[in-house]
Amino acid sequence: MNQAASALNRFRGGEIGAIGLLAAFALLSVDIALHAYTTAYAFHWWIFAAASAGAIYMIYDRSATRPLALPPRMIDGRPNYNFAPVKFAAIAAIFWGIAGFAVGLYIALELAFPALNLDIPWIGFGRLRPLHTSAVIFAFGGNVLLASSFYIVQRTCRARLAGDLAPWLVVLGYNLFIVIAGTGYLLGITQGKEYAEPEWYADLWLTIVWVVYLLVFVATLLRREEPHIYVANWFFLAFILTIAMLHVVNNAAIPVSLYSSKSYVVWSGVQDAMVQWWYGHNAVGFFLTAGFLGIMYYFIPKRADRPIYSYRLSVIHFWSLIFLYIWAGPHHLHYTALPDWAQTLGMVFSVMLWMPSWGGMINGLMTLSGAWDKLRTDPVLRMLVVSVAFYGMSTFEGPVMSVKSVNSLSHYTDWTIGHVHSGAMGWVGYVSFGALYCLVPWLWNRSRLYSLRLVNWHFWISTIGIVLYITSMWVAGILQGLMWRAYTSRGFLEYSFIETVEAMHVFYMIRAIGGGLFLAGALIMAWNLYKTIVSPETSPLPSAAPSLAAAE
Amino acid sequence: MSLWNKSVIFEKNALIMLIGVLIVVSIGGLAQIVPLFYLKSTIEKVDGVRPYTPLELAGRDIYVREGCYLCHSQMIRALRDEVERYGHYSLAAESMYDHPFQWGSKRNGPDLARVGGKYSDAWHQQHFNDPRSLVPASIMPGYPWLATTELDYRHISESMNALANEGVPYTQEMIEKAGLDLEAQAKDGSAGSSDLAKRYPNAISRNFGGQAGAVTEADAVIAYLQMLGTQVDFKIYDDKANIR
Amino acid sequence: MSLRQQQSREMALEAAGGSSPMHAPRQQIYPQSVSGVFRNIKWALLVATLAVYYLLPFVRWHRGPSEPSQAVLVDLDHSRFYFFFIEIWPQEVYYFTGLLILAAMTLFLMNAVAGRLWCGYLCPQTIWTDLFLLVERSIEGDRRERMKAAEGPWTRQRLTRAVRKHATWLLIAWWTGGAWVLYFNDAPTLVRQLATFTAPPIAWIWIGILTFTTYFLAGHMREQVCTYLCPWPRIQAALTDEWALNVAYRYDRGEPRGSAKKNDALRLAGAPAGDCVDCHQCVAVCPTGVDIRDGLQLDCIQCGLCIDACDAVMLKVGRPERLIAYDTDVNIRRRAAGLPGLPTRFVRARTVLYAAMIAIVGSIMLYALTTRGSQGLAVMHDRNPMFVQLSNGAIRNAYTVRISNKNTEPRRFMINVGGLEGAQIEGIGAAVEKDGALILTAGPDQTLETRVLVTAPLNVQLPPSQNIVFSMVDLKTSETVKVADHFLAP
Amino acid sequence: MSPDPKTPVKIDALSGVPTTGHDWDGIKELNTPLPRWWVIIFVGTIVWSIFYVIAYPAIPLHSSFTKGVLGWSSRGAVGKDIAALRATRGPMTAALAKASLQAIEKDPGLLEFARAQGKAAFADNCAPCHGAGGGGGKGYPNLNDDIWIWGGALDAIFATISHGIRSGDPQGHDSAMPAFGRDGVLSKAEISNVADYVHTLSGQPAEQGASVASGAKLFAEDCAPCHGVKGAGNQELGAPNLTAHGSLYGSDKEMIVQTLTNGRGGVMPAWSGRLDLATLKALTVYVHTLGGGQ
Repeated sequence: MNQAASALNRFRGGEIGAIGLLAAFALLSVDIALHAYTTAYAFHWWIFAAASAGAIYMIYDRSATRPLALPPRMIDGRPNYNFAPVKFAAIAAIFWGIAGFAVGLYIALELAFPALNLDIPWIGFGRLRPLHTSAVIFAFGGNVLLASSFYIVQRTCRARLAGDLAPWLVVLGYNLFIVIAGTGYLLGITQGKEYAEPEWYADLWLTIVWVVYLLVFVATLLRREEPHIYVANWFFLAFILTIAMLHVVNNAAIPVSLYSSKSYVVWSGVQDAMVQWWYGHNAVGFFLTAGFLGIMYYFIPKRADRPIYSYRLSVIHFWSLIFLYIWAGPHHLHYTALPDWAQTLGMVFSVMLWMPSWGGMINGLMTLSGAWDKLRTDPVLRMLVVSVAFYGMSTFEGPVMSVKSVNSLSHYTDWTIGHVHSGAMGWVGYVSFGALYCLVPWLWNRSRLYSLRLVNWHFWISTIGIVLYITSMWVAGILQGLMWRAYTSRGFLEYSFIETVEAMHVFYMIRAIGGGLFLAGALIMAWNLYKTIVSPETSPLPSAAPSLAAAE
Repeated sequence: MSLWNKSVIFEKNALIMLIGVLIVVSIGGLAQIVPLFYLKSTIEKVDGVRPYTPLELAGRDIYVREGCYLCHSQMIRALRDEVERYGHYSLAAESMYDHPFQWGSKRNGPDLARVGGKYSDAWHQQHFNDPRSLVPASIMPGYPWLATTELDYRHISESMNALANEGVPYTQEMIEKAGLDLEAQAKDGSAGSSDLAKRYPNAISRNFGGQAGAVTEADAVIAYLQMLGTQVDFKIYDDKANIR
Repeated sequence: MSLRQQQSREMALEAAGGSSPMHAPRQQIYPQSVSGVFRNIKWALLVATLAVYYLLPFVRWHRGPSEPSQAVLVDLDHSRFYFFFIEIWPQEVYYFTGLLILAAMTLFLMNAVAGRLWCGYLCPQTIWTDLFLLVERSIEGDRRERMKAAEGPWTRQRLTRAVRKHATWLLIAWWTGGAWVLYFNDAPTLVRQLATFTAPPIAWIWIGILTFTTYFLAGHMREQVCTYLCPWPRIQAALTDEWALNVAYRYDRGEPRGSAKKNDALRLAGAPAGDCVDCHQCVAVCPTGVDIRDGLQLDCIQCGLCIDACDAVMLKVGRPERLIAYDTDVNIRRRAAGLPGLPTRFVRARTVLYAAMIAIVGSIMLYALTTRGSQGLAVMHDRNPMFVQLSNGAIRNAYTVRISNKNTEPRRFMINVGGLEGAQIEGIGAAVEKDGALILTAGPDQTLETRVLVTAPLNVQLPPSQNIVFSMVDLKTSETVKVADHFLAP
Repeated sequence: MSPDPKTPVKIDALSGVPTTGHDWDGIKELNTPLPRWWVIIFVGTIVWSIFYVIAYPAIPLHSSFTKGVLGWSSRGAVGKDIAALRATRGPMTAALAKASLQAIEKDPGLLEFARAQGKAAFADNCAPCHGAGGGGGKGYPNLNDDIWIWGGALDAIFATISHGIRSGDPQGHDSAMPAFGRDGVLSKAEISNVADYVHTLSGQPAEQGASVASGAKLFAEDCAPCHGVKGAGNQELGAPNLTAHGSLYGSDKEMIVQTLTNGRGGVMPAWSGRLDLATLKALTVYVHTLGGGQ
């Protein structure tokens, strides 16, 4: 009895509360699973139930071995950083990245060779494409953001991450959301909104996770030992907050029933279109731009060991970027049934966005002036620099494509796909790879990466991949746009639609080769990072050593 | 001087920055989204747009489920070649009951906004079964399981109820008779006492999927496709009145 | 410290002092004239590339009576691209993917061999800036004179010089824009139209845009394009490796720098003395205002002009040339460590890889270009109805067939259907039937659409879908294309 | 920002620019002013946007939105584009109106033009009944096959389109299949017999217990005047060929009985008042070249 009582005494208030909530949630999950209209939906609630049970077990198990008191925020006057959730997210990012690139390669091949759909429901293009986009944006990108934001906020605030269980809820909960969303797509559970395909229950779960993320982040900021908040954290804050707003509004839906996976979004038609692209464009603007700018603002100066080029530029470009970006959505709806006035606003704000976007590029690149020679010796820095160059290119191409007359040609074609991938592979991909190459040795206390040669190979291979991808998609898009609007000398449309599809075949093959090279590069990275983690040597890198290893 | 000094307040106080960011990122959305709800010109005044019949709605759910919107747009832009290729440019009114909208963003396949009535049912059936048996250069996946999977419409009235709560003008009667209406439409009006056509003007009922017996998913999808873009009569629609 | 750094430092110090400007004014760079090997190479490239750009539209190439006779022409109205003997149709635009890939790989290769060759010698920004600088120098004098004038008051002479300079710049810019539009229309005709003010408005608009961008970028933005705007320098810089040749200052030889006299004295005394006489000639001639002796930096476009400047000085002070020279990172490091330099390794994994890719893509393109058909055939099956039953019970399918003749003379083609024994083929409109096949005549550079009906023989068991093949034969050359389709039946 | 009074300003050794004095995990910030060109282009895009917003529809107001001083709208513009396209097609349209139908089919240019225009007009006007590709349906003839009720030659098609069938147009085709059953001309049994006979005309086997012979006799009396002795039909009278495979209303016996009992009289509108001559000719040529034209 005494033993049991003392065991109980070991629990903290938060842990008891968490166990209670989790138990209740597990019961609810089982109820829904038993009454679900479809087996696919039941499957998801069994996952929820299992996850809740697993979480309860983990909290219980941890309580037996952890020290009684909460981990101290400071040890010997130095911050006691909490890096365990960061490590988890970093590994998850590598895993999801490979998965997302692989699915992307497969659907690229499906477009070149449609027989690969195999007439199987789960792997048809329509179900795999959301899996690819979600896996690379939300699973890979999201985990990179979680890992780096939790790492950076601690180090630049010189404060331990707020919360005991909360950071784990964020990291594990977010990955649970990804599992639910991803398996849902394969099973045909989707609400049919691009980049926001997960159904209502997954959305609700993500909302909870995201609010906790915001709370953890802000609470850590409030704990900071530095008088000023570092610029990277401004971007992270704007990213977390705005994504919360976008997610909640865009996904507002009424479920058919508690026992049905199906829901209908409350917005309809033209208003839904506007809300969707307000969300969709700012998923790019805040998730893939603001968030990753936060990453850049830490890793480039850190890796180059140079000060940020211009504080003033960061102030101006931060505020103008977040103000202007949110207006740009309607440029996805040029010439549609969206009223002209909204289209005009979307276009002019996209054009005005050009310089604020480039503020980030200038700050990133000019930070390297004085450390330019390091590009020769440090392939990681090389990746970071090229990522910023790609950022500059796609944020120039974006405003160009938002101009109505250009958009009338480019929209609905593969030009858009090429544009997105020059941003996604070149900017988001490379800055993430750079961040991971920095983070992994730092987190695991390794003095260096397993092999810089392999980083070089990753870099050389994937640059060729990106070149193949982007050039083929540019030409494909422009060609298709021109063919659609081609007229014969007698004034009639020259090509039938299917002829324009036929013309895409060559490009789709080149694109698949490019995607394959990009994936190959990522596999090299995964191997390299794996070897870095398992290599026995542990002396920390002097310049970048965390002042103290995490206690857990 | 002053500008830089003032901006410091944000970076010294996380909560002020939080509020500042929230205000700054809210403006654009509010200015662009809210007027779409109150401006009368947003949705054109047209006759003929009605909510989906239960069968069409079930078909639309399948359309969403299979991710058709990822390759097919349902939005004919106000551009000369699109109007010539696909028909009259799409109106906002035509998708006003679409939760969510399915305008799409990429055309790996052609636009479907006015595909209704363009091809025969038989063509659609075979095209779903094996697209390349009809169009050798097609890159569309095959969907043979649609014709062999029975349509699950046990909860179709709940779906309509959810939509009704969102403002789709489904009456109580429509919701109650949903199952009957669905069967009636899929079986050429033969399923007993259904006033399908009364409740849903211009609803076509026939055996869309071409197979005897139970209602299949092919019935539903083809019924949905065959009504796309057919509701507005452009002979009486006034283009000039709805320029905006 | 480069000029840019100097200038930002001044501004920032001022800012710290109290008056806080929003932005930094730009400090003008006044590159000095120089002569030497690299300058000559650059002049040659400048003349060659500009000559190609300005004159190419006037090169004639006769293709036939109904075809344009301009060697290089982008005919947007008829969606054709002409390049000497090649004529590209819209569906063949995939060649441009090949060209883009080739261009990227060539740049990568150049980079692996000798760094920013593109930036220093070939980039339009560099070439036009060079041209504009030439104008500036010939009107306003060399570096010192220009700097002096800029510091002094606005005299009458300075004003007239400025007017002359900007007028000349605008003229060049205008001519640049004018040459651009000539690629999109018959050049002599357009020149006549422009001279008589009867050219289409779109031509004027494009000339206006290009006049502005040329004038603005080459006259005013200059090195700022390379330093801030262009993403290519970063990618290039990231793409070079330690074996690539780059313009570099040889520390081991140059340092410690000092006046020629002083260093000579030191040298005589056996004390360490560098070759660099600290004359700043390398900085004075630099178009981007960097000091190459500070090592590799992102502003450096590696044009080699500092090599020329330094060589001239070395000659004068009687020291060996190439204190500033193309060198590899490996050798710079080796020399710093007192080791002898190694010969440049041009054959490395990267150069071989890029060269191989260039060869592969190039040969694929060459193959595609030489074997490309001069005729096209597209077949579309009717979708509604998919087939019809005739009064005698026979099944018939209808197809829309479009043929294209990419040659410049009219041709006669025969269309046949294979794969369905005994099928009857019938053409509507332009097609003439002959011996169970269709004969079509297509004009030069034209597409022709016709409707083809295929009827299966009676009493043949037909599967729901039967593969058939349309073939199209040029009656003169027997060139053939085939397209597969289906014959559908109930 | 002017540097924090509490934090000492340091000058970055390499660039000579002062920092803001902060240090986050070893990262410092320079206090470099904004590049001028950046500010100029940024302001430039803003100024351009203001002009653009004034020129085009842009700002939502209380009950309307600013229309822009240029008066441009995407829907207005596409209307003009299409009108312009029509105008460029004008000469061809005029040529179409002038040429004879036979001449149109002989001239490849005119034919292509007529087919394209006919296709568009067909989709707008004819497809609702005859189907998108002229495939027809029950009661609506398939225009792709070689079965014609009122004739499939160019002139006959032109006449049918122009004046319609039972359309009220005085020049339209106007005859109807009598309702032999409803009007009491034939008894139910007789109708059944006739139906049995008609059923065999198109080469289908007779049904079990059919009295083909007596049906044939009745057919000769009541039907042959219009449909001909052998049932081959008469396009002058709009009497369908009963020996052909496939029939307008279906060819099973039940359908034939229904037809005999209640008669048939489908309606096709007259288009001559609604469509101009060129369009009528284009439609005629289009239908004729679908494949069934005689």
